[in-house]
Amino acid sequence: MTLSPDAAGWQRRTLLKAFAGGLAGLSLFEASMLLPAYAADAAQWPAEAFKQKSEADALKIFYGKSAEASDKVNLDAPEIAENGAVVPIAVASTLPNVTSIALLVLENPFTLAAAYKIPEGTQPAVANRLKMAKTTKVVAVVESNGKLYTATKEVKVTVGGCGG
Amino acid sequence: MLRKLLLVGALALGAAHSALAADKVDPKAEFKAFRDYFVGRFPKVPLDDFVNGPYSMDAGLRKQWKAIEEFPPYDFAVDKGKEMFAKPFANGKTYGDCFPDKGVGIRQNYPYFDAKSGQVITLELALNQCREANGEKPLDYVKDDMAALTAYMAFTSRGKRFDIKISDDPRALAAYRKGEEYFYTRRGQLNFSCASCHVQSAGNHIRTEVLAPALGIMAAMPIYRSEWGSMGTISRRLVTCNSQVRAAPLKPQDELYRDVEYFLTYMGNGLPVSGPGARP
Amino acid sequence: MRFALSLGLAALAAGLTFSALAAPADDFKAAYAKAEAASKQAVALKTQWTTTVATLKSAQAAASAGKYDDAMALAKEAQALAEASIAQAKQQATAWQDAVIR
Amino acid sequence: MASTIRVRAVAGADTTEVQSLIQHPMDSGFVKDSAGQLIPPHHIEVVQFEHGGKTVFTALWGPAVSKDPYLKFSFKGAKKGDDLKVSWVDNKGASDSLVAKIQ
Repeated sequence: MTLSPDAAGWQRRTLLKAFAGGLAGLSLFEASMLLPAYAADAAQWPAEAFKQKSEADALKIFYGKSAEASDKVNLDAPEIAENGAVVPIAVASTLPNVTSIALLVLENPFTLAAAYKIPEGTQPAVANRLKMAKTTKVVAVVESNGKLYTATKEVKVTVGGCGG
Repeated sequence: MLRKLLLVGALALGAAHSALAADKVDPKAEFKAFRDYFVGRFPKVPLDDFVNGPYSMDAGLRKQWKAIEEFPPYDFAVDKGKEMFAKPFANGKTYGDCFPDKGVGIRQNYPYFDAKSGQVITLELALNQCREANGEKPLDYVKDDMAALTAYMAFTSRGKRFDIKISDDPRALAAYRKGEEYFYTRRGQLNFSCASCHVQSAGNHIRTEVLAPALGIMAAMPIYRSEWGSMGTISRRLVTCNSQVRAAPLKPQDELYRDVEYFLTYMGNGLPVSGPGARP
Repeated sequence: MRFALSLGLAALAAGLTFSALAAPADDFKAAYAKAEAASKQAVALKTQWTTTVATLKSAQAAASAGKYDDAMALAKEAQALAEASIAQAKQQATAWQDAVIR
Repeated sequence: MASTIRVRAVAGADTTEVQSLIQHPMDSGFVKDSAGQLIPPHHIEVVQFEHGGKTVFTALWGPAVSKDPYLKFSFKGAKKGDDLKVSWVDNKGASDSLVAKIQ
């Protein structure tokens, strides 16, 4: 967002904030009423996969198979990270029947950074922000029709995301 | 004894020097020269864009910033500040009661020179003065609650243009001059001044960081820095600037810090408030 | 210095009595006091360096650990740092004006 | 206290774009505190988004996701005024949830 000479943008944002504020008041009540029905289930967290230290092992444990590079996986990552603590990363794909997207940061202590389940009706695209300890290859993995496809990009990091 | 003599001598020297300098202070001319310098050096940067600091100078950084601004991490601070503003003190008064327009949309007028107390009043100082006047304990100046309050106040002032006044009061001129002196004085073992980084080296890279230009540098405050993983106030920024050049920082809101804020914000007059900001 | 050293050696030969150790401790104290005085002056001039503070601290720590050679060297370094910072402030008292954008 | 969850969900012609920001330290387990002690890992493990009784998006996160994590995705089949339910749980068992109205 730039500055507010763009009055419409400003107004939209202010409204959004007011809206978010209103919701915040509701949330506790709503939470106590509805929590059991839709609480995120920790049991589905793949602990073993998040412990792996290489691309091959992470893919093997998480998916049980290996992957091939594809130009239908689009990985948007900065060439030079402004700060390794917060690196915006986006993945999108034109592949059919995508069921999941995973992000691997190869030089991090643990390779698998995040994984997303994409049910039918949800677009095969996600944006998030990741930590990177040092200059590293980032691999986006897209699961399409049961097969894995990847795109890889190097991100230069000189201010690491794992320092003090 | 010798030490005392040296000290007195040095202080006298300093005093004589600023008195001498104060005679020829011309803030208006200096303001014009300051702005012309940056506009001349970065002809492709639109004037109002200087308030976006390093992001006005580097396309790669700007793209990451835009992504972060889609849902900026300072949102939490703005909301917290808003809540704090709404919540009365024990005596029933609120922060709003201490400020013109209930504290909404006034960031661009700070800091100002207060003729009554003869000193520069920054927004951070005014907030703690407000608390103390209402029987509350002052807040830590560098982060958390103070950052939340100033984030909210800046947010309600976005787009308003800075309008810092240096009156003809010789004390205001002296404060301006002291701030200017602080800005240009080299210090710390690295022998850097504020200007070494933010004037002479503005736009250059230190590792992957791009040094922000001094023009408009106060407009984005307070900031969420990824490096800190949290919000920081102007006080925090000045303290870290000092320690980065290995100079022992002054106390937050030390008179000199307030003077340098006065000088620098005046140099950015006419530029829009962009705070709270997100920075690497 | 050489005198202190030979005294130290003599003490070593004599089997390291407590009073023999007092000499390096006193030397250190004197050196530290000088460094501290310079450091205080730097603070008063608002020109203190963080490295001066850190070096003074290391000097104290070395002395507490009985490493007087290290402690002496650190105290002297701290004094040199403090004096350099004061010299910097004096030089900058007028030099800053050359940097002003005009 | 305000919720730890911020959501903006905007219905477009075909899909609804969802952006969220969650207040969480996301400690990696590799960073030391000021006393030199390692800060133990503390991170969100699962974030779930539901619409119309169906999970539309699930995030599985390790400690390499940034502090105050951000997400953006889009899904089909929602309209303005619908509820979007968001919930998270972290490795210490803490959790939060929120119902947002799609705009």
